[in-house]
Amino acid sequence: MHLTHEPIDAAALLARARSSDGGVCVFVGVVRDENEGRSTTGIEYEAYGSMAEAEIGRLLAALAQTWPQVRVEIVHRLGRLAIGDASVAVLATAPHRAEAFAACREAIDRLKTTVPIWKKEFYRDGSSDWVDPTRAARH
Amino acid sequence: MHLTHEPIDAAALLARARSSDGGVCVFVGVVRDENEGRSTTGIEYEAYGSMAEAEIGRLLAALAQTWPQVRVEIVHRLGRLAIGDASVAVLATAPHRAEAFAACREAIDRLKTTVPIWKKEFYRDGSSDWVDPTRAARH
Amino acid sequence: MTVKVLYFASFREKTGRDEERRQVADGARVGDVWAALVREVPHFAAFLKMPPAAVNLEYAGPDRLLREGDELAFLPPVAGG
Amino acid sequence: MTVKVLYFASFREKTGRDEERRQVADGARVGDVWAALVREVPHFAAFLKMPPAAVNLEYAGPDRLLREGDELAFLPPVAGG
Repeated sequence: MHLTHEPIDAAALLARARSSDGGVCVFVGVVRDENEGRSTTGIEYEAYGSMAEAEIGRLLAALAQTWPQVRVEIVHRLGRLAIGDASVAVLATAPHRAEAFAACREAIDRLKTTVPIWKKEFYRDGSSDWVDPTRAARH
Repeated sequence: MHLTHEPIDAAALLARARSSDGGVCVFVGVVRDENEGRSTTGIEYEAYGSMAEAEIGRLLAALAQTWPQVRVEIVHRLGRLAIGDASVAVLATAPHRAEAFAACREAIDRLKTTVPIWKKEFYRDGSSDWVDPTRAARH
Repeated sequence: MTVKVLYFASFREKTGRDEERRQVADGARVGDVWAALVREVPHFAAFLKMPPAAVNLEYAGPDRLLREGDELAFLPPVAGG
Repeated sequence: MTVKVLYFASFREKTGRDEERRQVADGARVGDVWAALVREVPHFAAFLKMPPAAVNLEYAGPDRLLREGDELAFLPPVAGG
Protein backbone atom coordinates (compact mmCIF):
# COMPACT_ATOMS: atom_id res chain seq x y z
CA MET A 1 0.00 0.00 0.00
CA HIS A 2 2.75 2.46 1.00
CA LEU A 3 5.56 0.45 -0.56
CA THR A 4 6.01 0.00 -4.27
CA HIS A 5 8.51 -1.42 -6.74
CA GLU A 6 7.21 0.92 -9.45
CA PRO A 7 8.51 4.45 -10.12
CA ILE A 8 6.88 7.01 -7.81
CA ASP A 9 4.49 9.36 -9.59
CA ALA A 10 4.80 12.47 -7.41
CA ALA A 11 2.64 14.42 -9.86
CA ALA A 12 -0.24 12.00 -9.43
CA LEU A 13 0.21 12.30 -5.67
CA LEU A 14 0.01 16.09 -5.97
CA ALA A 15 -3.18 15.83 -7.99
CA ARG A 16 -4.90 14.08 -5.08
CA ALA A 17 -5.00 17.22 -2.90
CA ARG A 18 -8.50 18.00 -1.64
CA SER A 19 -10.17 21.21 -2.78
CA SER A 20 -10.88 22.21 0.81
CA ASP A 21 -7.17 22.31 1.54
CA GLY A 22 -5.30 25.58 1.12
CA GLY A 23 -1.78 24.28 1.58
CA VAL A 24 -0.11 21.31 -0.03
CA CYS A 25 3.43 20.35 0.90
CA VAL A 26 5.21 17.59 -0.96
CA PHE A 27 8.61 16.17 -0.14
CA VAL A 28 10.41 13.93 -2.59
CA GLY A 29 13.61 12.15 -1.70
CA VAL A 30 15.83 11.63 -4.72
CA VAL A 31 18.76 9.26 -5.15
CA ARG A 32 21.92 11.37 -5.12
CA ASP A 33 25.11 10.83 -7.06
CA GLU A 34 27.24 10.98 -3.93
CA ASN A 35 27.07 10.32 -0.20
CA GLU A 36 29.64 11.50 2.33
CA GLY A 37 32.04 12.28 -0.46
CA ARG A 38 31.81 8.93 -2.28
CA SER A 39 30.45 8.80 -5.83
CA THR A 40 27.43 6.53 -6.07
CA THR A 41 25.85 4.85 -9.07
CA GLY A 42 22.62 3.69 -7.47
CA ILE A 43 20.83 2.41 -4.40
CA GLU A 44 19.03 -0.82 -3.58
CA TYR A 45 16.17 -0.44 -1.10
CA GLU A 46 15.08 -3.43 0.94
CA ALA A 47 12.19 -3.49 3.43
CA TYR A 48 10.73 -5.69 6.10
CA GLY A 49 7.59 -5.21 4.04
CA SER A 50 4.78 -6.22 6.39
CA MET A 51 6.30 -4.37 9.33
CA ALA A 52 7.14 -1.30 7.22
CA GLU A 53 3.49 -1.09 6.12
CA ALA A 54 2.39 -1.40 9.74
CA GLU A 55 4.92 1.20 10.94
CA ILE A 56 3.84 3.68 8.27
CA GLY A 57 0.24 3.06 9.32
CA ARG A 58 1.14 3.83 12.94
CA LEU A 59 3.10 6.88 11.82
CA LEU A 60 0.08 8.20 9.88
CA ALA A 61 -2.17 7.56 12.89
CA ALA A 62 0.21 9.50 15.15
CA LEU A 63 0.29 12.41 12.69
CA ALA A 64 -3.52 12.42 12.56
CA GLN A 65 -3.55 12.69 16.36
CA THR A 66 -1.21 15.68 16.30
CA TRP A 67 -2.79 17.40 13.27
CA PRO A 68 -6.41 16.27 12.88
CA GLN A 69 -6.94 18.55 9.89
CA VAL A 70 -3.94 17.33 7.93
CA ARG A 71 -4.05 14.44 5.48
CA VAL A 72 -0.73 12.73 4.85
CA GLU A 73 0.24 10.19 2.21
CA ILE A 74 3.51 8.31 2.07
CA VAL A 75 4.94 6.22 -0.76
CA HIS A 76 8.32 4.52 -0.56
CA ARG A 77 9.94 2.74 -3.46
CA LEU A 78 11.89 -0.50 -3.11
CA GLY A 79 14.39 -2.32 -5.31
CA ARG A 80 17.26 -0.99 -7.39
CA LEU A 81 17.08 2.75 -8.08
CA ALA A 82 19.27 4.91 -10.31
CA ILE A 83 20.60 8.41 -9.69
CA GLY A 84 17.75 10.90 -9.94
CA ASP A 85 15.02 8.37 -9.13
CA ALA A 86 12.53 9.30 -6.42
CA SER A 87 12.89 6.95 -3.46
CA VAL A 88 10.18 8.39 -1.25
CA ALA A 89 7.35 10.90 -1.53
CA VAL A 90 5.33 12.48 1.26
CA LEU A 91 2.22 14.56 0.62
CA ALA A 92 0.64 16.66 3.35
CA THR A 93 -2.46 18.71 2.65
CA ALA A 94 -3.97 21.04 5.22
CA PRO A 95 -6.26 24.05 5.47
CA HIS A 96 -3.21 26.22 6.23
CA ARG A 97 0.39 25.98 5.17
CA ALA A 98 2.05 25.86 8.60
CA GLU A 99 0.42 22.51 9.36
CA ALA A 100 1.16 21.17 5.88
CA PHE A 101 4.89 21.92 6.28
CA ALA A 102 5.08 20.63 9.85
CA ALA A 103 3.29 17.34 9.15
CA CYS A 104 5.28 16.72 5.96
CA ARG A 105 8.58 17.29 7.76
CA GLU A 106 7.59 15.16 10.75
CA ALA A 107 6.47 12.35 8.43
CA ILE A 108 9.76 12.11 6.54
CA ASP A 109 11.87 12.51 9.70
CA ARG A 110 10.07 9.74 11.52
CA LEU A 111 9.93 7.52 8.47
CA LYS A 112 13.70 7.64 8.19
CA THR A 113 14.23 6.54 11.80
CA THR A 114 11.40 4.11 12.52
CA VAL A 115 10.28 2.37 9.32
CA PRO A 116 12.29 -0.82 8.65
CA ILE A 117 13.75 0.02 5.26
CA TRP A 118 17.42 -0.30 4.42
CA LYS A 119 19.54 0.91 1.57
CA LYS A 120 22.63 -0.45 -0.02
CA GLU A 121 24.73 2.08 -1.87
CA PHE A 122 26.65 1.13 -4.98
CA TYR A 123 29.86 3.07 -5.54
CA ARG A 124 31.64 4.00 -8.72
CA ASP A 125 34.61 1.80 -7.77
CA GLY A 126 32.32 -1.25 -7.93
CA SER A 127 31.95 -1.76 -4.21
CA SER A 128 28.73 -1.48 -2.24
CA ASP A 129 27.69 -1.08 1.36
CA TRP A 130 24.62 -0.91 3.57
CA VAL A 131 24.01 2.61 4.85
CA ASP A 132 24.24 2.90 8.62
CA PRO A 133 23.01 6.31 9.86
CA THR A 134 24.07 5.47 13.42
CA ARG A 135 27.64 5.07 12.22
CA ALA A 136 27.48 8.32 10.22
CA ALA A 137 26.23 10.13 13.32
CA ARG A 138 29.39 9.14 15.19
CA HIS A 139 31.64 10.73 12.55
CA MET B 1 8.75 35.05 -15.57
CA HIS B 2 7.47 34.23 -12.07
CA LEU B 3 3.92 35.42 -12.77
CA THR B 4 1.53 33.67 -15.10
CA HIS B 5 -2.09 33.80 -16.17
CA GLU B 6 -1.97 30.11 -17.13
CA PRO B 7 -2.73 27.18 -14.81
CA ILE B 8 0.29 26.23 -12.71
CA ASP B 9 1.81 22.89 -13.65
CA ALA B 10 3.27 21.78 -10.31
CA ALA B 11 4.15 18.40 -11.80
CA ALA B 12 6.33 20.02 -14.46
CA LEU B 13 7.96 22.07 -11.71
CA LEU B 14 8.69 18.88 -9.77
CA ALA B 15 10.25 17.30 -12.83
CA ARG B 16 12.88 20.05 -12.95
CA ALA B 17 14.69 18.87 -9.80
CA ARG B 18 18.40 18.33 -10.37
CA SER B 19 19.81 14.83 -10.06
CA SER B 20 22.46 16.00 -7.60
CA ASP B 21 19.76 17.07 -5.17
CA GLY B 22 18.60 14.61 -2.56
CA GLY B 23 15.66 16.57 -1.20
CA VAL B 24 12.87 18.27 -3.09
CA CYS B 25 10.23 20.24 -1.23
CA VAL B 26 7.25 21.66 -3.09
CA PHE B 27 4.59 23.90 -1.64
CA VAL B 28 1.39 24.54 -3.57
CA GLY B 29 -1.17 27.07 -2.40
CA VAL B 30 -4.67 26.10 -3.44
CA VAL B 31 -7.80 28.27 -3.58
CA ARG B 32 -10.00 27.21 -0.66
CA ASP B 33 -13.78 27.09 -0.52
CA GLU B 34 -13.91 29.22 2.62
CA ASN B 35 -11.94 31.89 4.44
CA GLU B 36 -12.53 32.94 8.03
CA GLY B 37 -15.85 31.13 8.02
CA ARG B 38 -17.22 32.65 4.79
CA SER B 39 -17.97 30.40 1.82
CA THR B 40 -16.01 31.48 -1.23
CA THR B 41 -16.57 30.73 -4.91
CA GLY B 42 -13.27 31.99 -6.30
CA ILE B 43 -10.42 34.47 -6.06
CA GLU B 44 -9.11 37.15 -8.39
CA TYR B 45 -5.38 37.78 -8.14
CA GLU B 46 -3.97 41.14 -9.19
CA ALA B 47 -0.30 42.12 -9.19
CA TYR B 48 1.91 45.14 -9.60
CA GLY B 49 3.55 42.97 -12.21
CA SER B 50 6.91 44.62 -12.80
CA MET B 51 7.51 45.18 -9.09
CA ALA B 52 6.30 41.67 -8.16
CA GLU B 53 8.82 40.17 -10.60
CA ALA B 54 11.55 42.36 -9.12
CA GLU B 55 10.56 41.49 -5.54
CA ILE B 56 10.54 37.77 -6.29
CA GLY B 57 13.97 38.19 -7.88
CA ARG B 58 15.23 39.90 -4.72
CA LEU B 59 13.61 37.19 -2.59
CA LEU B 60 15.37 34.45 -4.57
CA ALA B 61 18.69 36.32 -4.26
CA ALA B 62 18.24 36.57 -0.48
CA LEU B 63 17.46 32.84 -0.24
CA ALA B 64 20.56 32.04 -2.30
CA GLN B 65 22.61 34.06 0.21
CA THR B 66 21.19 32.12 3.14
CA TRP B 67 21.26 28.69 1.46
CA PRO B 68 23.87 28.68 -1.32
CA GLN B 69 23.20 25.01 -2.10
CA VAL B 70 19.45 25.38 -2.48
CA ARG B 71 17.74 26.17 -5.76
CA VAL B 72 14.29 27.78 -5.44
CA GLU B 73 11.64 28.40 -8.06
CA ILE B 74 8.48 30.42 -7.57
CA VAL B 75 5.42 30.66 -9.81
CA HIS B 76 2.38 32.75 -8.92
CA ARG B 77 -0.80 32.73 -10.94
CA LEU B 78 -2.87 35.85 -11.64
CA GLY B 79 -6.43 36.43 -12.77
CA ARG B 80 -9.64 34.72 -11.79
CA LEU B 81 -9.16 31.34 -10.09
CA ALA B 82 -11.72 28.74 -9.07
CA ILE B 83 -11.84 26.60 -5.94
CA GLY B 84 -9.12 23.97 -6.08
CA ASP B 85 -6.91 25.91 -8.51
CA ALA B 86 -3.26 26.32 -7.57
CA SER B 87 -2.45 29.97 -6.94
CA VAL B 88 1.22 29.63 -6.13
CA ALA B 89 3.90 26.97 -6.28
CA VAL B 90 7.34 27.01 -4.67
CA LEU B 91 9.99 24.41 -5.45
CA ALA B 92 13.13 24.06 -3.34
CA THR B 93 15.74 21.45 -4.17
CA ALA B 94 18.77 20.86 -2.00
CA PRO B 95 21.38 18.21 -1.26
CA HIS B 96 19.64 17.52 2.07
CA ARG B 97 16.03 17.76 3.17
CA ALA B 98 16.42 20.20 6.07
CA GLU B 99 17.53 22.97 3.72
CA ALA B 100 14.86 22.13 1.15
CA PHE B 101 12.11 22.46 3.77
CA ALA B 102 13.55 25.62 5.32
CA ALA B 103 14.05 27.45 2.04
CA CYS B 104 10.63 26.43 0.72
CA ARG B 105 8.92 27.66 3.89
CA GLU B 106 10.87 30.91 3.96
CA ALA B 107 10.08 31.55 0.29
CA ILE B 108 6.31 31.24 0.68
CA ASP B 109 6.26 33.17 3.97
CA ARG B 110 8.19 36.09 2.53
CA LEU B 111 6.30 36.00 -0.75
CA LYS B 112 3.04 36.45 1.13
CA THR B 113 4.25 39.54 2.97
CA THR B 114 6.53 41.35 0.51
CA VAL B 115 5.49 40.62 -3.06
CA PRO B 116 2.84 43.09 -4.32
CA ILE B 117 0.03 40.72 -5.18
CA TRP B 118 -3.53 41.16 -3.98
CA LYS B 119 -6.54 38.91 -3.93
CA LYS B 120 -10.22 39.66 -4.12
CA GLU B 121 -12.43 36.95 -2.67
CA PHE B 122 -15.83 36.23 -4.16
CA TYR B 123 -18.42 34.97 -1.69
CA ARG B 124 -21.35 32.68 -2.19
CA ASP B 125 -23.76 35.53 -1.36
CA GLY B 126 -22.54 37.40 -4.44
CA SER B 127 -20.39 39.93 -2.62
CA SER B 128 -16.63 40.27 -2.92
CA ASP B 129 -13.82 41.89 -0.99
CA TRP B 130 -10.08 42.49 -1.12
CA VAL B 131 -8.25 40.37 1.43
CA ASP B 132 -6.42 42.41 4.06
CA PRO B 133 -4.12 40.22 6.19
CA THR B 134 -3.30 43.19 8.46
CA ARG B 135 -6.97 43.44 9.36
CA ALA B 136 -7.24 39.68 9.96
CA ALA B 137 -4.22 39.85 12.26
CA ARG B 138 -6.04 42.33 14.49
CA HIS B 139 -9.00 39.96 14.97
CA MET C 1 8.34 67.96 -12.07
CA THR C 2 6.11 64.99 -12.94
CA VAL C 3 5.87 61.55 -11.37
CA LYS C 4 3.70 58.61 -12.34
CA VAL C 5 1.48 57.28 -9.56
CA LEU C 6 -0.01 53.77 -9.77
CA TYR C 7 -3.01 52.33 -7.92
CA PHE C 8 -3.76 48.65 -7.43
CA ALA C 9 -6.51 46.45 -6.05
CA SER C 10 -8.62 48.26 -3.42
CA PHE C 11 -6.74 51.53 -4.01
CA ARG C 12 -7.52 51.30 -7.73
CA GLU C 13 -11.19 50.70 -7.02
CA LYS C 14 -11.46 53.41 -4.36
CA THR C 15 -9.74 56.07 -6.48
CA GLY C 16 -11.30 54.97 -9.75
CA ARG C 17 -7.94 55.11 -11.53
CA ASP C 18 -5.01 52.81 -12.08
CA GLU C 19 -2.44 55.39 -13.11
CA GLU C 20 -1.97 59.14 -13.15
CA ARG C 21 0.72 61.72 -13.82
CA ARG C 22 1.09 64.16 -10.96
CA GLN C 23 2.92 67.48 -10.77
CA VAL C 24 5.00 67.62 -7.61
CA ALA C 25 7.34 70.31 -6.31
CA ASP C 26 11.08 69.92 -6.80
CA GLY C 27 12.45 68.22 -3.69
CA ALA C 28 9.11 66.52 -2.97
CA ARG C 29 9.25 63.28 -1.03
CA VAL C 30 7.01 60.22 -1.05
CA GLY C 31 5.32 61.43 2.15
CA ASP C 32 4.40 64.72 0.48
CA VAL C 33 2.51 62.92 -2.28
CA TRP C 34 0.72 60.81 0.30
CA ALA C 35 -0.25 63.96 2.25
CA ALA C 36 -1.76 65.41 -0.94
CA LEU C 37 -3.71 62.20 -1.61
CA VAL C 38 -5.07 62.20 1.94
CA ARG C 39 -6.53 65.65 1.27
CA GLU C 40 -7.95 64.65 -2.14
CA VAL C 41 -9.21 61.10 -1.69
CA PRO C 42 -11.83 60.39 0.98
CA HIS C 43 -10.77 56.74 1.24
CA PHE C 44 -7.21 57.75 2.14
CA ALA C 45 -8.32 60.36 4.69
CA ALA C 46 -9.16 57.57 7.15
CA PHE C 47 -5.62 56.15 7.09
CA LEU C 48 -3.70 56.59 10.36
CA LYS C 49 -0.39 56.27 8.56
CA MET C 50 1.05 56.00 5.09
CA PRO C 51 0.70 52.54 3.55
CA PRO C 52 3.77 50.81 2.13
CA ALA C 53 5.04 52.65 -0.94
CA ALA C 54 7.34 51.78 -3.82
CA VAL C 55 9.50 53.98 -6.04
CA ASN C 56 10.74 52.48 -9.30
CA LEU C 57 9.74 48.93 -8.23
CA GLU C 58 11.38 49.03 -4.80
CA TYR C 59 9.91 49.66 -1.39
CA ALA C 60 10.54 53.25 -0.25
CA GLY C 61 9.80 55.16 2.94
CA PRO C 62 8.09 58.56 3.27
CA ASP C 63 11.41 60.42 3.25
CA ARG C 64 12.46 59.10 -0.13
CA LEU C 65 13.20 62.01 -2.47
CA LEU C 66 11.35 61.90 -5.78
CA ARG C 67 12.88 62.64 -9.15
CA GLU C 68 11.42 63.54 -12.51
CA GLY C 69 9.75 60.54 -14.11
CA ASP C 70 9.76 58.34 -11.01
CA GLU C 71 7.12 55.60 -10.82
CA LEU C 72 5.45 55.78 -7.43
CA ALA C 73 2.87 53.40 -5.98
CA PHE C 74 1.09 53.19 -2.66
CA LEU C 75 0.32 49.57 -1.91
CA PRO C 76 -2.66 48.02 -0.13
CA PRO C 77 -1.69 45.23 2.29
CA VAL C 78 -0.29 42.44 0.12
CA ALA C 79 -2.05 39.08 0.19
CA GLY C 80 -0.47 36.81 -2.38
CA GLY C 81 -0.31 33.05 -2.23
CA MET D 1 8.33 -23.85 21.33
CA THR D 2 9.17 -22.49 17.91
CA VAL D 3 9.56 -18.91 16.73
CA LYS D 4 10.30 -17.57 13.28
CA VAL D 5 13.35 -15.30 13.06
CA LEU D 6 13.84 -12.94 10.10
CA TYR D 7 17.04 -11.31 8.83
CA PHE D 8 17.22 -8.26 6.57
CA ALA D 9 19.81 -6.23 4.72
CA SER D 10 23.28 -6.50 6.32
CA PHE D 11 22.02 -9.08 8.86
CA ARG D 12 20.68 -11.22 5.99
CA GLU D 13 24.01 -11.03 4.18
CA LYS D 14 26.12 -11.67 7.28
CA THR D 15 24.08 -14.67 8.45
CA GLY D 16 23.47 -16.01 4.95
CA ARG D 17 19.77 -16.56 5.67
CA ASP D 18 16.62 -14.49 5.49
CA GLU D 19 14.42 -16.64 7.70
CA GLU D 20 14.73 -19.54 10.13
CA ARG D 21 12.61 -21.45 12.63
CA ARG D 22 14.25 -21.60 16.04
CA GLN D 23 13.47 -23.74 19.04
CA VAL D 24 13.38 -21.61 22.18
CA ALA D 25 12.62 -22.51 25.80
CA ASP D 26 9.15 -21.80 27.18
CA GLY D 27 9.31 -18.37 28.81
CA ALA D 28 12.13 -17.23 26.53
CA ARG D 29 12.40 -13.53 25.89
CA VAL D 30 13.71 -11.55 22.92
CA GLY D 31 16.99 -10.95 24.73
CA ASP D 32 17.51 -14.70 25.16
CA VAL D 33 17.33 -15.27 21.43
CA TRP D 34 19.77 -12.43 20.85
CA ALA D 35 22.17 -13.93 23.40
CA ALA D 36 22.05 -17.23 21.51
CA LEU D 37 22.72 -15.48 18.19
CA VAL D 38 25.71 -13.66 19.69
CA ARG D 39 27.21 -17.04 20.55
CA GLU D 40 26.45 -18.52 17.11
CA VAL D 41 27.07 -15.71 14.64
CA PRO D 42 30.52 -14.08 14.51
CA HIS D 43 29.07 -10.84 13.09
CA PHE D 44 26.77 -10.43 16.08
CA ALA D 45 29.50 -11.19 18.63
CA ALA D 46 30.95 -7.73 18.06
CA PHE D 47 27.70 -5.96 19.03
CA LEU D 48 27.88 -4.05 22.31
CA LYS D 49 24.12 -4.22 22.73
CA MET D 50 21.06 -5.77 21.16
CA PRO D 51 19.92 -4.01 17.97
CA PRO D 52 16.28 -2.90 17.67
CA ALA D 53 13.98 -5.91 17.50
CA ALA D 54 10.41 -6.49 16.39
CA VAL D 55 7.88 -9.13 17.42
CA ASN D 56 4.89 -9.62 15.17
CA LEU D 57 5.59 -6.40 13.23
CA GLU D 58 6.03 -4.14 16.26
CA TYR D 59 9.15 -2.91 17.99
CA ALA D 60 9.87 -4.92 21.14
CA GLY D 61 12.50 -4.69 23.87
CA PRO D 62 14.75 -7.50 25.16
CA ASP D 63 12.30 -8.34 27.99
CA ARG D 64 9.43 -9.09 25.64
CA LEU D 65 8.13 -12.64 26.30
CA LEU D 66 7.94 -14.83 23.24
CA ARG D 67 5.07 -17.12 22.37
CA GLU D 68 4.72 -20.09 20.05
CA GLY D 69 4.71 -18.96 16.43
CA ASP D 70 5.89 -15.42 17.06
CA GLU D 71 7.67 -13.67 14.21
CA LEU D 72 10.86 -12.12 15.55
CA ALA D 73 13.31 -9.88 13.71
CA PHE D 74 16.50 -8.11 14.73
CA LEU D 75 16.85 -4.95 12.67
CA PRO D 76 19.98 -3.26 11.30
CA PRO D 77 19.90 0.55 11.65
CA VAL D 78 17.07 1.72 9.38
CA ALA D 79 17.95 4.07 6.55
CA GLY D 80 14.87 4.64 4.45
CA GLY D 81 14.08 7.71 2.39
